[in-house]
Amino acid sequence: MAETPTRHVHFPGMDTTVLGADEIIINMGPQHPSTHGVLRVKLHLDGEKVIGSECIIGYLHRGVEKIAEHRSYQQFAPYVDRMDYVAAVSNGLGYCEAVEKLLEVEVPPRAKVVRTILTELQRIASHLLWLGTHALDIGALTPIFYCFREREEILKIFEKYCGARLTTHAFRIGGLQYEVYDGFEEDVKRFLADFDRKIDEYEALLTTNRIWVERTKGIGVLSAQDAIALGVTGPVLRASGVKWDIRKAFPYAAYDRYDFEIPVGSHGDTYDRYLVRMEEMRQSRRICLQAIEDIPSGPILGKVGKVMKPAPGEVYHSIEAPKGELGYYIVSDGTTQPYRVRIRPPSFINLQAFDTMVRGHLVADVVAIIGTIDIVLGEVDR
Amino acid sequence: MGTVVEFLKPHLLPLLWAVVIVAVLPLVAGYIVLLERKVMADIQARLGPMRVGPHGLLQPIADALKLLLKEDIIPANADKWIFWIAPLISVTAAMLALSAMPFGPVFQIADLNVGLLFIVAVSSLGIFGIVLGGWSSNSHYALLGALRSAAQVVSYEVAVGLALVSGLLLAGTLSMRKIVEAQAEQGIWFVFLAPVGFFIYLVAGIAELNRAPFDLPEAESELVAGYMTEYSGFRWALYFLGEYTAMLVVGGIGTTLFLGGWLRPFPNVAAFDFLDYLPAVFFLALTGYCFYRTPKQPVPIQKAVLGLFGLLCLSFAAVLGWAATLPAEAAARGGILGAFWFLAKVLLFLYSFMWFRFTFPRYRFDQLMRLGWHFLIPVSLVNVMGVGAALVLHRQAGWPLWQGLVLGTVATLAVAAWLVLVRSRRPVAAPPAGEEV
Amino acid sequence: MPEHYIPIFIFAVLAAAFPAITLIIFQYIRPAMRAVGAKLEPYECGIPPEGDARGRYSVRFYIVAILFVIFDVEVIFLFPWAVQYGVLGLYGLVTMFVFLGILLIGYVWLYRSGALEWIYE
Amino acid sequence: MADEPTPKQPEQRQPTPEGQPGAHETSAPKPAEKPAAEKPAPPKKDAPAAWPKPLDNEMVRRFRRRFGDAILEAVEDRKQAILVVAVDRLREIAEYAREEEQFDMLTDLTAVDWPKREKRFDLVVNLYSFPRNERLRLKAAVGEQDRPPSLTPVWAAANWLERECFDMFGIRFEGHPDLRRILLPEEWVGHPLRKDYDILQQDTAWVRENLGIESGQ
Repeated sequence: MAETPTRHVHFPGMDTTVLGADEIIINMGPQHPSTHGVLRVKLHLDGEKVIGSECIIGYLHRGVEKIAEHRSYQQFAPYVDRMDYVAAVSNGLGYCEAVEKLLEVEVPPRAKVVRTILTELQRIASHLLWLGTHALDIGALTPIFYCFREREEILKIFEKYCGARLTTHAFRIGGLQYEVYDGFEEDVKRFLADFDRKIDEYEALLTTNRIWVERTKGIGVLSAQDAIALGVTGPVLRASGVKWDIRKAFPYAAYDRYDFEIPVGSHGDTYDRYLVRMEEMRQSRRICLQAIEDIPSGPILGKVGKVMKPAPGEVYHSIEAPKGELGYYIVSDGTTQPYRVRIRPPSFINLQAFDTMVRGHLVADVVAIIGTIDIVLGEVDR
Repeated sequence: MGTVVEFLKPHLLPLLWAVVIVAVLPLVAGYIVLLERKVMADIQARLGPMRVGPHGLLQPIADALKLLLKEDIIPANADKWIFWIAPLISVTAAMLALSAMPFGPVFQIADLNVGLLFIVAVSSLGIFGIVLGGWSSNSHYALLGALRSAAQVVSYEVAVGLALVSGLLLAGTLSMRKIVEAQAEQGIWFVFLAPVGFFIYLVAGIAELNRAPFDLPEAESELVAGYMTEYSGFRWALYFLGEYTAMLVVGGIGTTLFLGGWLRPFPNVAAFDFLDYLPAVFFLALTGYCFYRTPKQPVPIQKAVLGLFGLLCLSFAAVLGWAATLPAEAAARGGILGAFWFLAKVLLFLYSFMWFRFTFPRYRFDQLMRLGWHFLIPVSLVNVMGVGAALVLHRQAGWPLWQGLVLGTVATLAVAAWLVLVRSRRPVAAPPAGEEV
Repeated sequence: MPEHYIPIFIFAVLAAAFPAITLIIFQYIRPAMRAVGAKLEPYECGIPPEGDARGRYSVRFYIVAILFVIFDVEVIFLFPWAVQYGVLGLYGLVTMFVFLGILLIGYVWLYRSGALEWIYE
Repeated sequence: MADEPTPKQPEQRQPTPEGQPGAHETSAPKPAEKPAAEKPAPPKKDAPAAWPKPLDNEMVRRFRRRFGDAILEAVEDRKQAILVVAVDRLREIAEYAREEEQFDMLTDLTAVDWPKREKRFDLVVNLYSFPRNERLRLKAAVGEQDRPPSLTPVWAAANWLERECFDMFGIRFEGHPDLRRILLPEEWVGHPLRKDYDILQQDTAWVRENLGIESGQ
């Protein structure tokens, strides 16, 4: 960490090594307005410059993986909603698909398409929340209200679909929990119809705003090499220039049926990550538009029994959650309860890159960088 | 006793005015907060305070009561005396600056011959309150906030001073009243003669106020609450009062020097005399709206409050209408209408402060310092030279004033553009090698 | 004109007394401070703070302070010049150009030496 | 697994009755130590116990050629490639996988506890290759006292993952730069994801001392 603080203030013609400030240790979090939950960051500062950092996590640890071992496959499904609680639908999709893979069950096409639509709406909702809070961290007070306005529309669709807004438990193993409600298509279409104008609205506030650009360009740079070495995934990886998206690499749900682009950044800085996520929202809208036009008819549930006893063995399945690769590694011993469920949380692993990104920046950038990684502590700590 | 009365006699009116300011200011600050919340709500597509009183009209009073009665916490390790006194310094300095502010030709506590200098000097004392408060709290966040605040205010003080000089060159006096009179004589507000100076004043003024986008000393997403972190209850409210009073002061200086103080728009054009009736009409419209909304309030108390507010507006309308009918020479006419216009212009300033706050992200500290030292100070230096040269060309060489000023402004803007180009070097991230799947 | 300052002095007393008196009066009205333990500690996001806050601070703040003294004095010199500018005329312009020119040279030196940069590499 | 005879088998294997997926199950001297999941259900019911199948492709052969005995087994489970490797050469194999086989990203690193096995933990390393768009899983059996090599020098991502593994299972990684608990408090006693750690169990002393409550239940 910061055992050897460099205390050089290079003021010309002066030996200033003796003038160095005392190293200050500041705790940000667990109770801080902008650590997005109960993250605790210990910062070693020279003046306002960060010379070292340490993330201290676990304040929200609930032992989700342990709980899984004591629940049946179906019983555990609602628990995953509580990990990334702003993207519960994505969590559920990952878990259901992993178990389906373990059971070797085929999901009917109708369920696949509806899953895709809901998951993409969830991605938009998650990115909207990110945008609002990230902008708030950097001091723009207004975008969050616009974002929440649109997010509300999505949550209303979820609520109408399954009765819950956040921890939805929208899917079940083998297909869907519920048939879509009457007017689902219209609701989604109405939301999508003018959503790109709403994105333009956010962009009008931020994209070319000089202060926003100065606050984000060149901040928290993560090179592609570093990103890969640190296992970073999702928008953070793509902003570093790696064109990789599980929806394309290992298509799941119904993603192979739709056209969409993977936005990539070139500098790996906070601004690029912002642009990548903004473009992802547009692409999500594009996927939804294609999917909503043509929802196949048919059953919504594949051939799964009431009692699920996967053959012994193991499976790793991952999806592209809004925050990155969300993986489930499930080991079955042939009983109704999973022997081991390992969840690969994107936030946890992306957060590991925080120290690399933050060094040499100022205190103000710390919040920008926490925001740009887009962590949810429920998922980091599980 | 008699001698004291004798001694105070010539100062009776200013004294009355002083008492009014001290008594009303907290209320005014409270309502500015309400206004800010309403403006914020409007910009953010929501309603803002709506619960306490009709349209939240009683919210400031409820807030004030709450803050007065809140538990008063002084941290154990704090320097008690300094902790106690620091918010008082902040408030007192800000209020004191109002003492030379000409709210109207008659509403002024003292017309000093060095008025502007006095106001600038006194209002910059407020920083002591912030620094001492931050230091005495013995908290990292508070200290960081205080130091940021000190460095920031000190840096932008220079730019503010230089911007003021460009206006002073045109006015030729430091007396606040005479500055306004100079604009009346010349028949033009100085903002049109020294636009660059006005702009620099506006930006640097916001920075001096520690307001967004320069609100780093209390940047809530970084420093929790900056220098106010350890303050709660009424002490915290005092800092707030100080901050909002300082907003009035900065708006007041800007109004006096650049926006013609208490003068109405086009003060010398008889064709615009109907503007004198505008204040009364404005308040009449407000009255009408209040009365229109009164029956629609759900609760009797809310009806009463809104009705009373309507009556208040009506009385304002009556006074302003009465003043407008007085002969032009009457002191009351100039005073009352002048106060309206002055406050209206100050509100314009306040609105722009709010507008900026809800539109812009926050600067980072080094960017803030760079903006101040690398941009505003050199530009304002050149601006002073430009205005000075234009005046000499006007007075000695007989050029029309506007020609010289346009030249000066263009030169200043050219320098500004050059500076922007020079400093647009950004830390560029090494583009990582892109990888494809 | 010292008598001009009498109202200001009285106003200053009023302005200082008003918040102080309110503070004192309400001290008796509001509930007494019952804070104990962590409530009395400086806020550091729920973690006991490490070290005293009043340590040595970055030298850059002192540099800014010194620069402020220099530049603000220049600005103060400009105020009387601006007031008397109508009288001084061309002479005033030339002298001030010389004065500001010297200031600008100093500014350029500071700029180039990096003293105005907040972060030194 | 249970049905295929793999050539290299360090210990004598017995087909486990419950068909546990531990790739190289060694039900030690077979005393009746309680099985992790008391479920003697014969797997014959779902007839095609198709997985795992032995895997033998070009990549596996390359690994075998390079490391010989250290590749204990190569199987495929639900179409996912798994290499079971010897833990003492894990680091080398990882380096080779990254450098030569282009598995440039460590997706995940975790463990599974099989308490009745002699080497009770399975260290599971999930790899991904960007150029080949392929996943590979390395598994290594680790005993309770073993100190498997840290993969942090190979993939920086392993840092926190190994800390989590240590936190939850008590596996001590050799050469890890900063092996501390990550999710649980530093002074916590016990490793919760071990099978013998009950779901209701907690470090009561810690809870009493630090939270000031009787129990966290």
